[in-house]
Amino acid sequence: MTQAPAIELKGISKAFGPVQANKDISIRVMPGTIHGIIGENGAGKSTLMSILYGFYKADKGEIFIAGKKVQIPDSQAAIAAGIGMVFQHFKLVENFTVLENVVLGAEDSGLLRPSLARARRELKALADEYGLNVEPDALIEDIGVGMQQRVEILKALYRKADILILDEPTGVLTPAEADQLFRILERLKAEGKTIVLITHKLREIMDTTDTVSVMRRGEMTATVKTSETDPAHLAELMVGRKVLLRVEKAPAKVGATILEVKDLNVTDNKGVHRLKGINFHVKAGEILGIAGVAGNGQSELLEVLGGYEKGTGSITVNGQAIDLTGAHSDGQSRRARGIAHVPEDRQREGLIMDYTAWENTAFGYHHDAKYQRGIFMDNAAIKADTVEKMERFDVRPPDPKLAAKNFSGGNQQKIVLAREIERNPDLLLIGQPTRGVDIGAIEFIHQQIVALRDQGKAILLVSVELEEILSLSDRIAVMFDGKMMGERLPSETDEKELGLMMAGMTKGEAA
Amino acid sequence: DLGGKFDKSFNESAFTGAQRWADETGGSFDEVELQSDAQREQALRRFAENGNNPIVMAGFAFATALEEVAGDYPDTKFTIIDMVVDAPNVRSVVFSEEQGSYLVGMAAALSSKTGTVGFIGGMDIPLIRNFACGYAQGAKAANADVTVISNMTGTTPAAWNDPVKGSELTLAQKSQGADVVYAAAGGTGVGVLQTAADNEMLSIGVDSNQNYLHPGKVLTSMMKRVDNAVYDAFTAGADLETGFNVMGLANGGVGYAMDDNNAALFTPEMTAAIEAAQASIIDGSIEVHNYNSDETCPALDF
Amino acid sequence: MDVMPKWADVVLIPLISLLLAAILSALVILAIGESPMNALKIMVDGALGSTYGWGYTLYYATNFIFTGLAVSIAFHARMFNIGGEGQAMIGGLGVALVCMYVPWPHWSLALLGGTVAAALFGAAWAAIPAFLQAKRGSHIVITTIMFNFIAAALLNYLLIGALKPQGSMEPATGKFPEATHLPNLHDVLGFFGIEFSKAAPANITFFVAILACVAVWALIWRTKLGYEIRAFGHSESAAKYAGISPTKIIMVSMLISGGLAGMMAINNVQGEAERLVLNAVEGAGFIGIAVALMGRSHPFGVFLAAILFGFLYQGGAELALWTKIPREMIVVIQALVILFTGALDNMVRMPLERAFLAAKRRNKGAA
Amino acid sequence: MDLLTLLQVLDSTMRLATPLLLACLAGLFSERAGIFDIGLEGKMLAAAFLSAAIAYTSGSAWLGLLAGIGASLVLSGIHGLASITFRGNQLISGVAVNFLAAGLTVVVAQSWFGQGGRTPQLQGAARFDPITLPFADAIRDVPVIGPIYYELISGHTALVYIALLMVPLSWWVLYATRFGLRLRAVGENPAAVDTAGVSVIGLRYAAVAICGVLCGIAGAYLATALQAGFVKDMSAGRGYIALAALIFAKWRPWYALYACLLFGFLQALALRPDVIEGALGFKVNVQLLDVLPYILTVIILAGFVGKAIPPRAGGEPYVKER
Ligand SMILES: Nc1ncnc2c1ncn2[C@@H]1O[C@H](COP(=O)(O)OP(=O)(O)OP(=O)(O)O)[C@@H](O)[C@H]1O
Ligand SMILES: Nc1ncnc2c1ncn2[C@@H]1O[C@H](COP(=O)(O)OP(=O)(O)OP(=O)(O)O)[C@@H](O)[C@H]1O
Ligand SMILES: [Mg+2]
Ligand SMILES: [Mg+2]
Repeated sequence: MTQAPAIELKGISKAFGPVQANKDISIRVMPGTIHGIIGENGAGKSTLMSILYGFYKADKGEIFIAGKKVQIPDSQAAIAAGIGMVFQHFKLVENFTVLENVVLGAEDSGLLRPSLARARRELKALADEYGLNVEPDALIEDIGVGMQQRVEILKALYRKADILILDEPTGVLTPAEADQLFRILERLKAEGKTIVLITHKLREIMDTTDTVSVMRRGEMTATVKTSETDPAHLAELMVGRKVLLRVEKAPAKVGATILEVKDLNVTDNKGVHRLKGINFHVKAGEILGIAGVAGNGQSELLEVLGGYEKGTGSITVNGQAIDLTGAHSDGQSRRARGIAHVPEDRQREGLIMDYTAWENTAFGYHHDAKYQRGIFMDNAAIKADTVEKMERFDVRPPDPKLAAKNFSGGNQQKIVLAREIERNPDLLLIGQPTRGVDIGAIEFIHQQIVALRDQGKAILLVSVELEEILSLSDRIAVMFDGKMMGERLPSETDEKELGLMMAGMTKGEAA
Repeated sequence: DLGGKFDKSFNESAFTGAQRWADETGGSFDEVELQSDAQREQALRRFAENGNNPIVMAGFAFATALEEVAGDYPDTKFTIIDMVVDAPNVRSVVFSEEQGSYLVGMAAALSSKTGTVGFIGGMDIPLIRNFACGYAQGAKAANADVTVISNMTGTTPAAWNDPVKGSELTLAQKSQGADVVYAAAGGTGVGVLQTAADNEMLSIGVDSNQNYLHPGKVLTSMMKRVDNAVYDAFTAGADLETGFNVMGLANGGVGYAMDDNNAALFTPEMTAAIEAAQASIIDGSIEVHNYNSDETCPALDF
Repeated sequence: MDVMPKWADVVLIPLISLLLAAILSALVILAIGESPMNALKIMVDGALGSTYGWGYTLYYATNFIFTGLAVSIAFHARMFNIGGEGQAMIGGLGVALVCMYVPWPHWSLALLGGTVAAALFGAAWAAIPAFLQAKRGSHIVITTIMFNFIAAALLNYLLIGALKPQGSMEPATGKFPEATHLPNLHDVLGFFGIEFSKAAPANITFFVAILACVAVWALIWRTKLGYEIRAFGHSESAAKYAGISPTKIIMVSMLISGGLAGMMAINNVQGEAERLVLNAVEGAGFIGIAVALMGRSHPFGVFLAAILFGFLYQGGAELALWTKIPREMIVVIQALVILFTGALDNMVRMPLERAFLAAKRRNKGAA
Repeated sequence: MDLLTLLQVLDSTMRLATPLLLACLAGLFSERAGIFDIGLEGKMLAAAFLSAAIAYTSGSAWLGLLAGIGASLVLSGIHGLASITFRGNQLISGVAVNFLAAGLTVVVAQSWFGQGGRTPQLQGAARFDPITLPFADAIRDVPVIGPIYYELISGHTALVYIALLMVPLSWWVLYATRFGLRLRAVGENPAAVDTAGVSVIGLRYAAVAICGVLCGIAGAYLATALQAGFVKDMSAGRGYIALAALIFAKWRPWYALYACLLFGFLQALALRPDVIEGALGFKVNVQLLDVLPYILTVIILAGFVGKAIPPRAGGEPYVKER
């Protein structure tokens, strides 16, 4: 067919300071299709789409919408061109109502009241049409992420978008919510709207898209018809070499119970009940994987165990009770008890981004005797130690004096892992070990985790990536709404069942 | 002193004195206005080293600095006003403000219709209390059952320079019934006189003759002839005779200002009474109590 | 990779910023009909032309080193201690009390006592804002400003009351006893046979200040505490993860900060005035902010910046003495320095970074 | 304390609260848009000087007012440049602005009028005169309401009434207009405003400009209405009190009014030791009265009067690309 593409990008380039996020990218998307974009973290997917939406300005390149060349200096222009975008991190005003957020920037007149009135009517209509029900007067901070995402979609539709960009929309959704989202996307597509879907999940690509583009290191490496490809092939396109998506590991040689958690409760400083009577245990030589949609209490669990969130109940490590509220409820005393912790967010917690690699190597262990010389810290010793670790974990570049922020995501993660694993702890807490890490580094990291388990250490693994959970864990527990939904053995379960549990349902209910 | 050269009052009067000398003799003088205490000593030394002679300091706050410096420059002559520094090359000039204040106090009491008169001081220090004390004595002497309200603007040097507060205080005193107010408050007084004029009150200026500021609305001014002191010092030049000297009514060091700006405000009786008092203070038959002698005041308590 | 070489960050940028500030200042001086050149000459002669001038320059510099270090420490913990003014005032109170009521046998002991008292009092004055920040999250900028006002009032109250000698006109304490007077640079350097003006107020405290610089450097970059302070300053969330207590860091760093600010008092109160007067601090607390900014919160940088501001201060005094340029001109210059080295830092940085980046790219291309 | 005295105290409360209120609202607009501003003090001071200077030379208080606003706007521009365009530290920029104003006003005043950093006294039309509201004299003698109307409500300068009008106006702008919605949004989450197709920079500059105008009026009020001329440092810390009031008011216009009235009342009271002594029956130390507003502020900040949550994006420059 000789119809003009809904979107055509020609030679888009974008650099952030030293980082070349997009290199000379060209892509065409036909109207009335769903187009997928995949690629490692940091490959440049969000950057590219943000440019299309006028959030970032491209250094070079041209944009054509429905065949016409357009300038998109800012989001206003993009909106005018009929483009809507749902960002990876929502762009909502927390303490505004749904209605105010929808209206913001799309008001009819200087006065607010008429605009709000109209928005209320149209929201009603849209809700009926697409089943996008939301409470117009609810505050954003009071509604769940699923709802917030609806608000973002409504914002786009309210602005009459016929091109809709979604950046990793399902990361925060339960499988059920995700399915509903895809039904909505199908309906939009049926109406002739064009949809661009950024995701990491190969299955979603296979199920929903018509065409798919692959990005690597800021470049567009391929664009293929979904019907003519398969996951393995896509993965290879992403990383540039064959990768095994599954981890080889010997069956676990389980030993004594290391970690025992009984009736653990956590209420955060806003008074929200985050953990509701959690019970579980981890034995030496096994990996307990905790699955669940982000925000169902996994983070809080790691924080209490790591010693920087207070809780009630009982936690014992090697049979000794852990202080959950008193003077010894801090990271220092946890480490003293042989608990090591690779936090979920390395950039906010695991590392001081402005510290050098060597300073970060002592981070959390800076009280260790081996790092002291009299009243001063023995920086020489720390540096020596760092060189050795970088060596063993093949951190690139192996330069102890480089600031953490200047290492790439995967290498930052390796620095944290090296620091925590090298302590050979009895218990390793590890959250989202491969988030923001490309598949090459994933292999390495997974091997390290398994190796530690085989040394007879207890490992508590928290991840939102079901595949990771399934391939690493010896036992799997699912968390939902601050509670344990139950335990399964990897051999006896599948993504479908876990997905239901993550949505708070058991097999029975679903059927 | 701290409070600014053009406070229309103490410092300004010192400056006019110097200016007068310069104009008449064509001589020249360096002058500096200080923001901070640390600079006092520095300024003195620099002027001394620069060969300025004599050096005149308006303000008691120089005393400590001068004690330091005087010794190091034996052949430079210094004059300090409002404070006594005992050194061979220093001339200390103090004024008996209580006497002048006594007279304007009488004037205030005599021209008050409400029988309440006010005093607004600058920074709360003994010197200013002496003004207030003399004023109160005079007022009481003229009319035994007059009430005297007294406020100090503040406790920092900023109090010499806070016209906003000055005028609020004036209004506050007005609302307590005062219809004549005496401002001994440097730059703050500007606000006092202004507000008094705006609110059909009479005001009394201080240090230099401030009658002209609001003709017909300033009752009079308590003249403290700092200008003369400075002028004399400069004219005497290097052979200025040092030591301690008091400027009072007797030697025209203080007095009350009469000119055609305020002539209309004085009845003959008033003038008579005040002149009489002045005479008997000079011949000693009236003894005006000096607050600084014992830090107490018979007519007013602080 | 960092975009710019280190030297550009620590040397080039401050220099350019200073230059801009200087140019604008010159324009202002021109505008009020004076000659910038002449003004500069007077400032340089007056501040650096004689040991006497140096004596004043170093005297002011000493004040600024203490307040500058105080602000720096707080900066490292990402806190903005704008209360150096008040802390230094109260530090002065401490010095005054020990000097007046303790019979010191010798100045060396008096110096020791004065230092301790100054530090303690200054720290105490920083304690409440620190505590409120740590426990109640009250914005430390506002609270410390408020404490400046409160300190001033407290000092007035004491200086026109309890501490004022009978009959004295001034709100000030009497002179401290002979034994507490500190040797000034004339005596100290004279001991080594170096000729130095007798009249200038710079005194042995200058060396205490240098010691303080070294101590702070060691504390920040060589001790666990410093490591934790900087970590907290860079990322509170990471600090929590590592088991570093925010409360502890906020309290400790603010106490040290207040202590350093307070220690300024041994210079201006015990060393120079030898009595406690009102507004003895004269804005040094605020200048500390500029000094810390220019010095990039590094003790050595602070030292250099403090000398620069000492020069500005003394030079400014000379300006006021010998020209019609009012003393406030110096406040203007300070303002411009703070503006360009602090707030408008990026105005210089951004173009520079682009330049360096372009240069790098070109080299890459060549290679 | 009889009615009349009370009225007089309240009357002076009004006068003292006015500059606070204007500055407080100024800060409110700025901070609601995410730009912290401790430079209110400096803006007021600069405005006070230039308004007095121009009022004196032109003989018109209104021209003075315009000039004052102009001066304040220039400083706002600097603050905007530093904190919006160049993403500088807003606190430091504010400090610099305060220094700049404190210095420049005196330097310029000195070289302009040669009167030691003050302007000459303003006479007649160069000042804002009190306005006697209609019937004020007529009903003056009606008991209670008469004096209230005459003493308290009537007889203030135009600027006082303008300041009072600013309160409902600000409220309306913030909560009933498109501009207000966007302004509040940009202080909470600039990215949301940006992706909604509205210029963050534009909004923030607008807010900073409004802040400048209001500070300008505040300064002009000090020099040409409350006083008859400029003297150095005449803003005397009012900018900081206004900030405190702003926090006290939790960044809301009506609360701002109450907070400023409270602080104004404290200041007015500090001028009436006699009243306090009458009320309490013992002498209260002057210094204590003077610092009462500051101590109160600290107590408020300590959160004993309810937690005050500033706009979420407050103080943070909007950085898209690191
Ligand atoms: N926010 C940022 N600001 C500046 N530079 C960044 C930023 N994030 C990443 N970088 C730099 O961009 C480069 C690529 O980062 P990124 O995290 O995308 O690496 P990556 O492609 O994921 O590589 P890896 O496979 O090691 O994770 C790195 O050099 C990193 O230092
Ligand atoms: N605002 C920014 N400033 C500086 N660097 C940035 C910025 N945004 C992204 N980068 C860098 O640009 C590169 C591409 O980032 P981008 O977010 O487009 O990757 P992505 O493919 O969306 O990754 P992810 O799958 O994690 O979303 C990365 O190195 C990232 O660190
Ligand atoms: Mg992305
Ligand atoms: Mg990465």
